[in-house]
Amino acid sequence: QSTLEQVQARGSLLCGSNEGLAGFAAPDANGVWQGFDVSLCRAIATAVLGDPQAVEFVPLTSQTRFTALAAGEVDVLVRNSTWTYSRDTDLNLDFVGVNYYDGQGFMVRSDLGVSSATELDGATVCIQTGTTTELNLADFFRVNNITYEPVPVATNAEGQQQYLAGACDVYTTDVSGLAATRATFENASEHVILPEIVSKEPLGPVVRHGDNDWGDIVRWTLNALVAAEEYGVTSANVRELAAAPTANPEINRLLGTEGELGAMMGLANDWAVNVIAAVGNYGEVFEQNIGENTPVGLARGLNAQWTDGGLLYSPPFR
Amino acid sequence: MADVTEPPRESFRLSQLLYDSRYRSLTIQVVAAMLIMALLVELVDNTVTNLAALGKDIGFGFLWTTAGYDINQQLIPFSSQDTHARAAVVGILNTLLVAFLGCILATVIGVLAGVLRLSKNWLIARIMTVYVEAMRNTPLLIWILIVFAVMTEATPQPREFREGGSASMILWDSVAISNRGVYIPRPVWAEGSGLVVAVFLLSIVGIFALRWYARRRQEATGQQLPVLWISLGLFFVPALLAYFVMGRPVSLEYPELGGFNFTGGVQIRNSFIALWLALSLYTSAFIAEIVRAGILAVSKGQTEASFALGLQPNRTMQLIILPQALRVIIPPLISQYLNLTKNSSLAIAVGYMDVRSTLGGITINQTGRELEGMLLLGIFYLITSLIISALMNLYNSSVKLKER
Amino acid sequence: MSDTHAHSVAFARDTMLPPAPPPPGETGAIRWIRENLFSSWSNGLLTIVSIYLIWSILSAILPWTLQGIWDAGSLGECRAIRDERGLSTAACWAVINERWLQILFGFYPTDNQLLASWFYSDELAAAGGLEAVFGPGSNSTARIEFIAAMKADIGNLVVFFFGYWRPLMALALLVVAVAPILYSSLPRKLLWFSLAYPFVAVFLLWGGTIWGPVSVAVGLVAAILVGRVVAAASGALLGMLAGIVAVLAIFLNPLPFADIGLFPLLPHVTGVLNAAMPIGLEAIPSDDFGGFMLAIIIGTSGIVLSLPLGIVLALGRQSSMPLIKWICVTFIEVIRGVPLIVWLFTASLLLNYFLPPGTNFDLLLRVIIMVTLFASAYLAEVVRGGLAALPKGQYEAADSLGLDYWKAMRLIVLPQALKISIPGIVNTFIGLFKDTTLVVFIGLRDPLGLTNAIRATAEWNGIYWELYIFVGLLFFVFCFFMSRYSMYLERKLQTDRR
Amino acid sequence: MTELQTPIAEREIDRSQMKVSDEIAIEINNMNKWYGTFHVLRDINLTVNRGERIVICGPSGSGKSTLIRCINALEEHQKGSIVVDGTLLSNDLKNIDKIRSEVGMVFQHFNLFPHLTILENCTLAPIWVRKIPKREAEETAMYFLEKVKIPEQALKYPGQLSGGQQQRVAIARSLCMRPRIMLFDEPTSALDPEMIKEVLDTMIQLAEEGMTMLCVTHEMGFARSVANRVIFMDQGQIVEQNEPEPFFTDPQNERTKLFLSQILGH
Amino acid sequence: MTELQTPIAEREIDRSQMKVSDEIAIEINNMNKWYGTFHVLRDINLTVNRGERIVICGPSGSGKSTLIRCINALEEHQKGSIVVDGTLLSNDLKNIDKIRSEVGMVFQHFNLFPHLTILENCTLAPIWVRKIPKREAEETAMYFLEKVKIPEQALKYPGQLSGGQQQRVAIARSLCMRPRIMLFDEPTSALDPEMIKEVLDTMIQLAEEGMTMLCVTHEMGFARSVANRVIFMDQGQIVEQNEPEPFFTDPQNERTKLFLSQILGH
Ligand SMILES: Nc1ncnc2c1ncn2[C@@H]1O[C@H](COP(=O)(O)OP(=O)(O)OP(=O)(O)O)[C@@H](O)[C@H]1O
Ligand SMILES: Nc1ncnc2c1ncn2[C@@H]1O[C@H](COP(=O)(O)OP(=O)(O)OP(=O)(O)O)[C@@H](O)[C@H]1O
Ligand SMILES: [Mg+2]
Ligand SMILES: [Mg+2]
Repeated sequence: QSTLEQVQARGSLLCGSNEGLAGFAAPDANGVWQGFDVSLCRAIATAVLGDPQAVEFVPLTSQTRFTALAAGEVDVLVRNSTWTYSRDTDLNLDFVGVNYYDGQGFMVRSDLGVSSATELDGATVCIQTGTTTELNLADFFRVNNITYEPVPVATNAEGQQQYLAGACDVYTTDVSGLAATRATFENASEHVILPEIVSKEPLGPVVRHGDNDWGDIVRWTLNALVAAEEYGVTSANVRELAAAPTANPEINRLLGTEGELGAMMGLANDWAVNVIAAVGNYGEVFEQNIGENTPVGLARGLNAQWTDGGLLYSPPFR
Repeated sequence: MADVTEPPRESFRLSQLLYDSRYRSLTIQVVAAMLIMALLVELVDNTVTNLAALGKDIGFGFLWTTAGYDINQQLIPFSSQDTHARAAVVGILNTLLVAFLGCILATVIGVLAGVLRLSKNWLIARIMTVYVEAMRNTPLLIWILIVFAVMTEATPQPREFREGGSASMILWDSVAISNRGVYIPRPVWAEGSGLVVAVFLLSIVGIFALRWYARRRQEATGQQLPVLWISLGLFFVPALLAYFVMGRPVSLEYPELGGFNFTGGVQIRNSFIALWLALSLYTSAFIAEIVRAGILAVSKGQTEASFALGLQPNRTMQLIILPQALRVIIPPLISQYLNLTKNSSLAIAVGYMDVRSTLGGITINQTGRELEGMLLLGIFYLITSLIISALMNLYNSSVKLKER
Repeated sequence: MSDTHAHSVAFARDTMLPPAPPPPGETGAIRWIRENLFSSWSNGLLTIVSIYLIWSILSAILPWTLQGIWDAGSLGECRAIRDERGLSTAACWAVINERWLQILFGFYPTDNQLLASWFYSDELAAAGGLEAVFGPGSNSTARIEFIAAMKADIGNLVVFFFGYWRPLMALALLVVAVAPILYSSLPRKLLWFSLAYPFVAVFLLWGGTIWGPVSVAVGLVAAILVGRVVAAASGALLGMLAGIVAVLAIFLNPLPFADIGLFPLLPHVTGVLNAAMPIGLEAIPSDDFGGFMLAIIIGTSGIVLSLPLGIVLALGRQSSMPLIKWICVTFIEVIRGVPLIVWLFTASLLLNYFLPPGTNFDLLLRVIIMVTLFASAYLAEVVRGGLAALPKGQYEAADSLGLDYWKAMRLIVLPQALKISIPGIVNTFIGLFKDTTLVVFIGLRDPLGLTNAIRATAEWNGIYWELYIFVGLLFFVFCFFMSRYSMYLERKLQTDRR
Repeated sequence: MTELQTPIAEREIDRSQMKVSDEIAIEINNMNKWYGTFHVLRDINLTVNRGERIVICGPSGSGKSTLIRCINALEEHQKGSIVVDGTLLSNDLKNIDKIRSEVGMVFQHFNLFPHLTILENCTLAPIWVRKIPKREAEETAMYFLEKVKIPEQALKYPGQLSGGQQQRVAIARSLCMRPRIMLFDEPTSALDPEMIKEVLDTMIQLAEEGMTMLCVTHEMGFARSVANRVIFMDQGQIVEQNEPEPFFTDPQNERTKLFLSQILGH
Repeated sequence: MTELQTPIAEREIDRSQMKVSDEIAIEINNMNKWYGTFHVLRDINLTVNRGERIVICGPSGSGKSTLIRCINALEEHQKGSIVVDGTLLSNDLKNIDKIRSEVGMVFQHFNLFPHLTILENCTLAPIWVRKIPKREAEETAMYFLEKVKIPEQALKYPGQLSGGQQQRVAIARSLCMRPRIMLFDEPTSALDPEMIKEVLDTMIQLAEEGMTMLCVTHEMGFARSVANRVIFMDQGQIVEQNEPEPFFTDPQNERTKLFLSQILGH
């Protein structure tokens, strides 16, 4: 039974998610999940099942996430996981795309007067265990020949507590995570994120190795969001654009008014329409959850469309 | 009825397998063995199939690859370039360290609380009851988190120790209690310090000799020496004398605030302290109950008999009550030690790098070898437990009261 | 009588002395204080030190607790209110006020239809009626908004009692089911309910069609019947075997080539029944379970399920058959030698490896399985103690009456041994219940996990004490009363035995 | 020791009923038993006819209990044969079951089931072993409880009864299985003097009804007035056996004499 | 009750040694004691001369144990005075210590120290309280163990001894402190009849050697043959005292009569 059939039979998507990272994935007071990663899950659910709410979020710790996916406890893992060589090959996972280009950074109090990570000799660094950041950190300090004292923490919340209490001078994780964390501080302005980005952290959805059809669906759902932004398709205008073929054949193929692209993946022809109507295009998702007007306040940066000098580049829908 | 002298030789019938007491248990055992084998085969087969489906194999080679991560508390040197195996050893040592110190502290607090719970002083007895009940009836994890939160939230940051900061070091500027841990001076051994250490060791030997001598003397003459005071004197005076005579060769390196942190001295990390304290406090409540029960188990008649013989209360405690109570106390006490050791795996809550966090946590996560990692981890705990319970059995059989 | 001489004077009393009151200072509060607080100067010192200790602890905690702020939307608001009131220290109980339901039940969904149709009928009508809001075609986002608004309006208490009636009812029935086991004065008929309770609880908590639990129960009963029939015909041993085979036949896939996985027969039966008579509750997936409820579910099912296993292990450990004994000892020692948290990680990381390919059950179920195995090892030791406490004469009397091993166990030995073991079982349960907090490490949302989730939100970022204290108190109250109960039982057993 | 003055003599004992038939109830041939390497029972030969009442006595540790426990298969013997009511006691569980349901046993410490009422104690085995309907089992139980004179205690628990009453319940419990042979292992030695009488009375009554009985006891009054035969055991062997009168008045073996002088001498 | 037939009579008791001197060993004046508000001892007046052997009897709960425990300062009294061997029993710890080392006490339940051998039980107090060298203490201990006729048990543990032997060890243990006064609190009531004899013999021997003894006991044989005086207590008061013969044959007080008729009547 393929994953797609399983999902359809079950009527809901099992989406491995973070246990709580503001802006990316966190349940609100009513237990409804919100966030950037969450939106991708909802998009996939819409594509496959037509209902953005038909998702079960399975919170996974950084330690359990890959095993959970490999064991089939979740259908797809969207939990700011870094795409690395060994994970892709040795762990038998398939990263099907990048929904956020990230890099590991450092956050310190501004009154420490530190302006570069290389000045952190002897500092105490809070770090989440079981992540690539741990390895990057070790590498960075070793290469720069400076010392540090790691304070391992299990969750972002704990890291934040330690950092704010001053139990560590530096908090390191992906810059997006840093920003998200800083956003919740009482005095966000008293903390700076240092300019060094010590690693490439392409975060993306993961599926099981060998689950190719399912991987296609996840990959192209993500691509659809990106492409929609590129072509100016938004949640507001998508129904209108989908009503009849437009002048732009790319849009037509994306929205199913031309060709039978949906059927190739075993989906309805208007799957992308539903997705965009339900969650919006990539830009909308970004702005709603982590954009500059949100408490997280991230700039698009690398995550801008290639047309705007970013890295987002959807292969053509044809 | 004919004379039956010998049971008639009957030939073996199949039903005997079930209805003959000689064969029945054999049958059952064979069936059980087959079932267990089948279960094991099934498990192994499933595992192999599942692993194959995931494209994994079983192997312990990962232990010899570079770990890549750093560990803050290391009893043996370790850097991120060392192997996973060494990281596991670092973790094991950390586990054993916190377990060992935890057992000691828990015993001290537990004995104190247990004895005080029996105090004639109503107030003290009540306070201890409250303490014991609060500890025993709340999950250990909550205590660990609370102690950790106290350590991080209620103690000053290192930067508070700067000029104009609100915190200052204690004990003549030698100890700093911060929310990153407690920094204490580190002894620096200069030339000649060997002698001081030697003198110190000798005086400890001397203390034992003294005790032995005091015993002999008492047996011979009945005279008792004030062993405690002489021992105390022996403990301090010769070493101090040697210290000054040798021109104070041992100096202390005091922790100093430099850069981000204190430098110099020895740092006892918060995570360690929190885990250690919480484990000790929690376990001490159980130990207190054990001690109390042990003392209560010695009947009142024993005390009365001792008093009637003219023994003083403290001698009664030393010679009559404690030796008897200990027999009752030690076995459950050791199983509490076992619990404490196992509970030290909750280090995960405070980021203390014990064996579960290194081998069972980061290593598994970095290498994806959960099967092998968990297996090794389980074996480590199992061996530790078995050793501790073997010691317990040894003790039990050695102190068993002689009965008719 | 000091003037009398022992040798010459015989003495006989002609009037008896009446009892006299003790001299002053020998009774009353003064004596009490003297005896209990100041019986010696060291005791007096201790008293003074303790009074100082109590005072300093209370003076640190009480103002903070009592001046706590109950009404605020976020930690920031709390701080503002505190400063406004000019307090130096104040707890922010508002977080408990807002989130206590979540700490109790996690993300277990409330029965919104019920709430809406009872308490919100006008607004429901305005929104287009039940069908429009909750029906199949309803716009999910709008529905969520409707529910949020409703809950905010009717208040947490109403939501607690009516929205969570399913877990509450399960809990209430649990009390009913456990009562006849703990109090032998209650009618024995109630034990039948105790037997049925697991199925009732599963249905209430997980919902779905009622035919699921019903057909499982019927299947089990059928298997037991088969076992008894065979046992009556050809002995207990064969009967048990037959029972086990029947269970396997009913519940597991009997045909290795039919690739339908677990429970091949039941889903079809259930499906048919459900189609014919659709009775059921809204199905709720295990992922939504959380909070204190999760601790109770894991703890209770762990103990209940581990009891039979623990008894079997204890009997096995006492067995005269070396192989059986050896197997049981190994199992018990291995389980007890390794910390629960390692077993939990095993459950979450490894258990699926050991199961047939394709089987997959949710984390909660796996945790319950692991906790059950874990508790059974501890229970085995408790039950073994009970078995050992039985005099040998009981076994001999049973033998001499011609009862076979299983009948002797069931009718004579176990009823007595288990009764002796109840305090131990309760203590094991307390331990297990406290240990359920460890599931937070494998991503289940127990109360502690929820404190993390709550702190992950912007409003309550940085709040610890209030949450820890609340969760700690929840556990304390529960465990304290249980431990008192087990002490009471112990005392009662002691006097019973005399 | 006060056994000789026990009040049995006060009661008219009707020996007319106590006929001994020619059928053999128990036949023990060359039976030997070891505990580990300790030879507890040595070459025991004993034939008990139906209706016989045999008292076994002997010093402590002489193997009396072991002997009667072997008859009930509570202990295994290693050599020789035991045939009870025509059934050979072997390793065959069916035979063991058969023998146990023919043979009732009363222990020194009663061994009542404390969690069951008196009535339930008595009906348990009939219901579960003989598969008799509950109603019927209860009727039988009440019949025997009346026989031992405590029908009014039927709904109490053993813990609420005195020792003598408990022992009588134990006897009734055995009788409910309608055994053809009763074994008693020092049934009165754990009782206070007043209660001994009650139990002995019950046992005498049983004897009068013709029950085959093997009784380990030092109640010489009982032996004299009821037994057909007294067996003296020492060091695992049957040293002497005889009818009660000659046994007590004119013991042949030295050891028997010594023993009798001890227990009767005080 | 079989006390009157206890085998004391069999033994020739040598009363010639049992002289009573004029020195006062214990003097109790108007002593009162309360447990809370319960008045256990009421106006006790008692003078014991050196060498006197006093038996105290009375119904259960009459305060016998309490009285002799007060003499040993195991219980505090609230009014009146107790002077032992010229030392006033007050709150002064030194006096208490002095009195305790002069007065030996033997308990109903022996209270031997189970973790020490018999020898260690006997040498413990001499070594730690009297500060006697171990060798010497052991010699004394063996002397007294021989006196109570169990020297061969010296290296065993109390758990390995019978009750009678244990009680004799307890007596020897007290004697090792060379007390001038011995208190016995029902020393034989926890023992089986055969063992009572052993212990009583030992006590008689002590009496013969002129030890001052206060003994709570119901062994009337012992009282008759050894005591100088029998004291009867009831409701915390001394109701009657007299020499044994007149006490038993001609009690004055109603209560005494009642009590004696009860314990002797059987
Ligand atoms: N389970 C056993 N294992 C080893 N030896 C045993 C066992 N049971 C009894 N014995 C020994 O076998 C011998 C006979 O025991 P048995 O109980 O039959 O004696 P008895 O004549 O009934 O004595 P008593 O009058 O004390 O009941 C004794 O020496 C006893 O120590
Ligand atoms: N510690 C105590 N607290 C309160 N009351 C006590 C205490 N000890 C004894 N009593 C009461 O004091 C009274 C006298 O007790 P005591 O033990 O002296 O009696 P006794 O004459 O020795 O009786 P027995 O023959 O049963 O030993 C009894 O009523 C008893 O209940
Ligand atoms: Mg016997
Ligand atoms: Mg008394």
